[in-house]
Amino acid sequence: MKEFELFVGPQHVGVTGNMMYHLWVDGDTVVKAETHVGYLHRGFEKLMERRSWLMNVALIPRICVPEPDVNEAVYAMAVESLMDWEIPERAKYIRAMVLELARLSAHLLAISGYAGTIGLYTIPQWLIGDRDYILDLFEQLTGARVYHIYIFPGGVRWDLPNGFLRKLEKVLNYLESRFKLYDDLLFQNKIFFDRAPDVGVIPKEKAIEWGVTGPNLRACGYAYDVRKVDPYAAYPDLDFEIPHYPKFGDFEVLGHGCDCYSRMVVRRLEMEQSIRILRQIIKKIPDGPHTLKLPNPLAWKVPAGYAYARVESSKGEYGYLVISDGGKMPYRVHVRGPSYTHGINVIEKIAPGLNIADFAQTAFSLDVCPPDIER
Amino acid sequence: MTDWANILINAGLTALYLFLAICVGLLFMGIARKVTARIHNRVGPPIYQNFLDVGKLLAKKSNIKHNWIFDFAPLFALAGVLLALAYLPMGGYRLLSGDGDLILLLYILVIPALGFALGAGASANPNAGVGVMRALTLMLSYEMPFLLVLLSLMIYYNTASLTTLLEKQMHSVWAIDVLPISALAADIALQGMMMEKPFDIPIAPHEIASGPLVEFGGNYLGMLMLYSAGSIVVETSLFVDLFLGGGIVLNPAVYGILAYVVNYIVWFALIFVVWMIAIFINAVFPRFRIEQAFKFYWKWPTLIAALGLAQAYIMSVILGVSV
Amino acid sequence: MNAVGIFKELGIEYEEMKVKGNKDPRYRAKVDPEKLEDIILKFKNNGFRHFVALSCVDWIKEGNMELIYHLFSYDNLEDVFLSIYLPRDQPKYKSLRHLFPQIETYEREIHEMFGVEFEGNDRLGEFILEDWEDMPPMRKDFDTEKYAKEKYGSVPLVEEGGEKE
Amino acid sequence: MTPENPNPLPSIIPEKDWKKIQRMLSKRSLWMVHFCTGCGAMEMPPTMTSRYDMERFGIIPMATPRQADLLLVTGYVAVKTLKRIVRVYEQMQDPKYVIAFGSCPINGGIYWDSYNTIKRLDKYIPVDMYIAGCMPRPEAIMDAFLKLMKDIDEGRADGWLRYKKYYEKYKANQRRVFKRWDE
Amino acid sequence: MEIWSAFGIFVLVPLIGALLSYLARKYAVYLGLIFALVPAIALYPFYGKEMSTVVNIGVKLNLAFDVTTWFFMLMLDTVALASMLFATSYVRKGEGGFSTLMLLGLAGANGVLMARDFLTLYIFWEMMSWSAYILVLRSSGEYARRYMLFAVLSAYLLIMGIGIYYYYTGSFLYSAASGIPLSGWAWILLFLILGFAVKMAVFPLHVWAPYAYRSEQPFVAFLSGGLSKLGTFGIFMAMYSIAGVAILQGFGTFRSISLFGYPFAVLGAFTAFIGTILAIFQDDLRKLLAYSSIGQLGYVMVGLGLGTPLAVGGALFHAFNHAFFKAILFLGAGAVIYRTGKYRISELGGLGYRMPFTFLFVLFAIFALAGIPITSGFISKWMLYEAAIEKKFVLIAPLMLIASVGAFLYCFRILYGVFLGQLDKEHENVKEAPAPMLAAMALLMLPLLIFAIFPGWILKWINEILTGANIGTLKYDTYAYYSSIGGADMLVFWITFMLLFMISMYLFTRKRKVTKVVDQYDNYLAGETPPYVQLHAAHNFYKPLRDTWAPLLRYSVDRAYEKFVKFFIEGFEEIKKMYTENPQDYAAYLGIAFLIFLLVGWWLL
Repeated sequence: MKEFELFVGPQHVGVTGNMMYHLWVDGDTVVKAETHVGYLHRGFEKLMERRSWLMNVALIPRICVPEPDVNEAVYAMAVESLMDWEIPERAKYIRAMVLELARLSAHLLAISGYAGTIGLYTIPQWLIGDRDYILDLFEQLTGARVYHIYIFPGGVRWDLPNGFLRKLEKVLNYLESRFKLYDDLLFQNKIFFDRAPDVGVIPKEKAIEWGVTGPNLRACGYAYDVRKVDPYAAYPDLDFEIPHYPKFGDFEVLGHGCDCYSRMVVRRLEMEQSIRILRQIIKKIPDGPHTLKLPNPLAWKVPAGYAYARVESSKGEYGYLVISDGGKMPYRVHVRGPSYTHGINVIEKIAPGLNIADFAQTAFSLDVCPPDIER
Repeated sequence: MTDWANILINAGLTALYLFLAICVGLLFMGIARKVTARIHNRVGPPIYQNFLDVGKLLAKKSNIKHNWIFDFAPLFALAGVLLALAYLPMGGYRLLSGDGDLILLLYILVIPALGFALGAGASANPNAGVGVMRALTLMLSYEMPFLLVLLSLMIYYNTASLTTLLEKQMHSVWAIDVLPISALAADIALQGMMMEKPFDIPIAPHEIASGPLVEFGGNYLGMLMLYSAGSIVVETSLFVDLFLGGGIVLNPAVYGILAYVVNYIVWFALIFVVWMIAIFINAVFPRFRIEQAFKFYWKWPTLIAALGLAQAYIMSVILGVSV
Repeated sequence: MNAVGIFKELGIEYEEMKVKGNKDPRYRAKVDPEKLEDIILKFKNNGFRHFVALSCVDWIKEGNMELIYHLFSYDNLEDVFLSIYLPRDQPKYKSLRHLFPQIETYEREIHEMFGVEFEGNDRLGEFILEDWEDMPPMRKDFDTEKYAKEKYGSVPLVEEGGEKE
Repeated sequence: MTPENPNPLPSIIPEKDWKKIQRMLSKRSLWMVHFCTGCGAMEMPPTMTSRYDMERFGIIPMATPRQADLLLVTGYVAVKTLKRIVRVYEQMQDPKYVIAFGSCPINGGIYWDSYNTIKRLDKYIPVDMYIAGCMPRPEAIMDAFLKLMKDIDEGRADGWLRYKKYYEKYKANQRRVFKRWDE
Repeated sequence: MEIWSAFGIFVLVPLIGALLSYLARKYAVYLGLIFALVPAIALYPFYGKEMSTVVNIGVKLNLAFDVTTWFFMLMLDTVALASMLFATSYVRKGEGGFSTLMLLGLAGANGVLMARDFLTLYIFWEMMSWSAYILVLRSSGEYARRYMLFAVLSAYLLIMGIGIYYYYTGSFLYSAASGIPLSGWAWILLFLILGFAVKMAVFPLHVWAPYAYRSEQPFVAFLSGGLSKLGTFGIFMAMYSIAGVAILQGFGTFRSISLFGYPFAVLGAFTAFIGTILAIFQDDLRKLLAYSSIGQLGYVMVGLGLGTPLAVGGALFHAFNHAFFKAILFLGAGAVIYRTGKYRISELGGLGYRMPFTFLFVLFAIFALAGIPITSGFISKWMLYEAAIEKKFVLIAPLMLIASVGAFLYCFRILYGVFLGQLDKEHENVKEAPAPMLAAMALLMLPLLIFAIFPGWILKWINEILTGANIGTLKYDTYAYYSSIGGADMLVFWITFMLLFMISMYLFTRKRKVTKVVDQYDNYLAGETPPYVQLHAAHNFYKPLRDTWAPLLRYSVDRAYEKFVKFFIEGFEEIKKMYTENPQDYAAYLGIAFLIFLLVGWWLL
């Protein structure tokens, strides 16, 4: 009789997407938490076994809505591994560009969601408005705002349109000029300093063991990033830093790391790095074909074998294990989403002891994306 | 029989003022949405949007309730806030404030909140329970500086009656000129009283899904919206009455009906300014946690209010200034 | 010690997987289910502290289920895939959730989607699906199209005169 | 339960006009439930925020179904979610409207052969407005809002009446895909 | 010989009742009710009667009856009547002890009120104390020792005061007070006030109350509502009847407030604050109410300390209100405990839907406690605030005001935890409290409502008391009451409130829509549909607040006393040996302690 039960989600403002945290609360402290998922389960892995290698390209972006491009990239890389294809340099740069833009847009979404949980509604309004400029770029590049279906095995679907890089440069300049406003409003806000540090702490020594990846891991003080530890696309040629816990540059180091504050600041700094990478890409992008010469799309023969490809998404390590039996369709695809550990395992462990006022901000700061948990 | 005529005229005027106050409150909510939207780089809804919202809610075809105690919320909330409005001078018109003083008003202000809390509690939703707990804790927080502020005014002006307070301010200067420190503390307390950010903890939608409001819909929510419209006017107007002379610029005894019109306009402008300050702060701050809010209020604003009280005490008791 | 060294020390045969795009080497090895726990522990103690995923593959023709334990080392920058094979008709294995906590979640999913029993995991049960009565859907012999047509296609329309699609 | 009493008070406004006023009010103040049922919810933030700003039309997200009039079923509906959607829909108060997003609630869309998504939403709850496309752009969503407003104005958005009328049938259909909580 | 009839009715009748119910155990509860009914009804003809006499029953008892006595008897006898009425359903049938002791206590209390010399006072005081002690012992067991220790402490302090009084005057008569030097008055008043303050549970002498209030609820209602008012009466008599305003003013004044009374006022304000803060954090319903009692009587102490007409009037009025609303609250708690057997707030919940009348009575009592203007509880609080503010006390006024805000917090905790929120499965078949219980609460509720509309009626009595004690007069008329800085008119308030309430009703109940009553589980659960869910958020209700207060809450008077005792136990093995469980030993220690006190008293003089 001590605790009451609180359902955060699926129909709740304080949840990222469609999932549910079942909390047992005493007073206003969470005693126990259980994550429930499956509200978005469509059986992707099953459906992919029923579609040809190329048809799957259209299906997979739908696995993670806020950042669909990583799915395309990682699937393409896995198929290329099986096919033993080396894609053209230009395609690599374009892929890196698309992925960085996707990261920017996902981080803008994550920060705005987070700011919403601590009640700062101006930030979401501004950031999502600004994010639309990135979506406009995508639209120009791919024809769609959200599901781009642009990267596919062998390269990218088509070359950059005329004047795209100039427009990209403009958008980057605009975004950079906006960062100061975000800092004034959120990242240097006194109440943010009061609320975020040392909230939702993942124990540093356990972070890797628990499978924490991406910005959440970097907020714990590990400078691990798939772009560095297992580089792909054009990243080996690009110069960028991995922002991680005490290296916050101009931002104050508050708290002891692994907390909401570090996670958000890491994301904020990563946006700067993304812009830096994009600038380099604009300068360095080579000419050449944007894709390989592909065989007949209806009759791809993919050699039997196992392939694993991974990409750094805005949420962490995103990987596909693709198994082919030499047929027209994949025999098995297993999607390893970063939220799988963050959303279930990590949050169930760090929630006890949290104030219910801090639960939403912890969940949002982990940037859990339910569709890549249940697929 | 002149007495009865007087009473009837007063009652009619009071009803008019109450009606106007609710309209002003709804308008203010609309303006707040518009202003916030502009801060957000948006167009925002039309400023009469909240009239439509209330109309829609009252016209909804079905309601639910959990039990009979659930009805307490809309009834007590609206009746209580109207009662509080009736005891508050608006635009220089005293309404009933001659028949009750600040302490009575302070306790009348509790009636709607308590009714609301009862209804919310009767919904059996834990979100509502936690929301009310937060609201009450917040109340304990902001009342500390606010009571000190009230005390400093009552000590300085040596009255607990709002009518007398206004009269004294009309004949000398506004209280904000003599007690600026208290006014500052009062404005900080006002932010909590109006539950604007950083103190909108009781209704935090991300945390407790709009808290006490969680189970109210349709008619019930419409009534509660009227209540919150009224309470905006109560709170801003209380500040204006206490510190800005209630907006009285013309003495009604001299200028008659003209004074009432002009004072009403000035009063409106002043509560608008007070409301806008709250809205601007609201737009650029995240929210505190409840214990942070409590600590904040019992630290800085209380200190400021205590300074203000000391000032009033020194001026009135030791220096013997009498207004 | 890197992965190759460990494999050699333990006397396990391994193969290198093809990688294009990413740079790190990936090793795949088939191991004895009895020894898996010790092998994972060995890897864990040698820098492979990041448990990436646990995947399950239903090899219907061969009649077995493959469980792939996937580890990564941030020190050596290597991936290791350890496969075990279980009989398909009654797949049963012990839970390894004490090694890495997220294994628990993977086991819950594989239990639901493939019907593999994990002894020692008390949270097996409804996880992603709800009110599910058919066979585990990720098994190869489950025909999702037929199921969907039967289950959802047969629901009648509601409006007056509504018939089956 | 209080029996419905259509016109207990002598009203200044004739019943017909009253209905009209009511429709006029409810179309100008559609409050939607904050429920991201599927991936279409991704285009909701842009629709809500500074670029498209649906608050212009008085549409704002509400935290709980009790307060809301409009349910957006944003995209495909997994069976587990359908149960929650029905629950939320039944908790909403009349008049209430449903907009279904994207191709998936119309015919299953890209998940036509998935074992876990229902293919036609209107077999389980009445739908007042569909938006085609995957995923619908904010402009399309705004257009749907405006069309729904028009429908409300003209009395065509009567999903909530249909749900009452065919309640048993809807319930029977729901029971075919999930276990209802109230039995 | 009207005084004989007064003595007979108010003291002897309960005594006879006590005897009878002891003998006729089978009908004890009904006998108790009848014998409590007699003084309560007989009180009304006695209004305005002034008389005094000496009754010789071996010892000479100086008795008198005036409006003060009458006023306090009104509270005590009505509360006793309600408690006995309540007890007819509450106490096991065929048990004589409860009625006997209650009636003994009542007789003692009435005797205290009528006594006009210290000896009589002491006899009746002990009668009341011991019957209360045994009643506490009946159900709280070990905690009764705490109560007894403080009761004995109270008695000693009284004896000290009386002894010094006798030293100066050579008489026990109240009226004999003349020619006592100021220093003598200081000691007399100090001891007397402290002795009576124990009964009122003023900080830091309050630690017995939370434990004693665990006993049978009808008795606790009488203890908290009735007997604690004897403390109020005693302090009022000591300060304003025996000593008088002139002597108090003789101690020097601080803004025309006696310097002697002022510290007590500050102490009262602190008590109000601390009692309230502690009450907020209680999960035990009875303990919460106990701390609330401590807090509320702190207000009374403030009024008595300040000594202006408004303050003393407010104190008397507040004591009156407190007697009634706190009795309702304890009886309501009793009804809940009777029906559910539970007293932890977090284990209850939703009972308001099953026990609507109990809920309503408790709700009104809480309105009175919180000072909502719908009940008379507001008026007494108003008087106390204005008394502090008009004299510009910047320490007392904020403490009192913030304590009253704190009162809303624990009030809501009672309402939400017990009556609102989720109705537990276990309690789904709980029935409304039995009729006698409801009748008892209704009886107590009446004055709270009547005097909210017609405050003039009760202010008239209070005014008579104040004039009698030469304190001054109040400004009031039938519906309104004034201070020098403000005033309020309850008639206007009620008419406006009713009108506005009707407007709200009209807006709210316009038909055209269906209002459906839904189950408590058809609730906003974020769309989830669990079959059963624990929704009651009452445990650790004010946890955030508690966390912020935690560093301060570590320091409690309770613990200080325990440490004190421990220190002695550790320091002196001898004392540890003496610290046995044998009550006879205690009696011996009490005797020794009495001697020590006497010696200290001699030394002081």
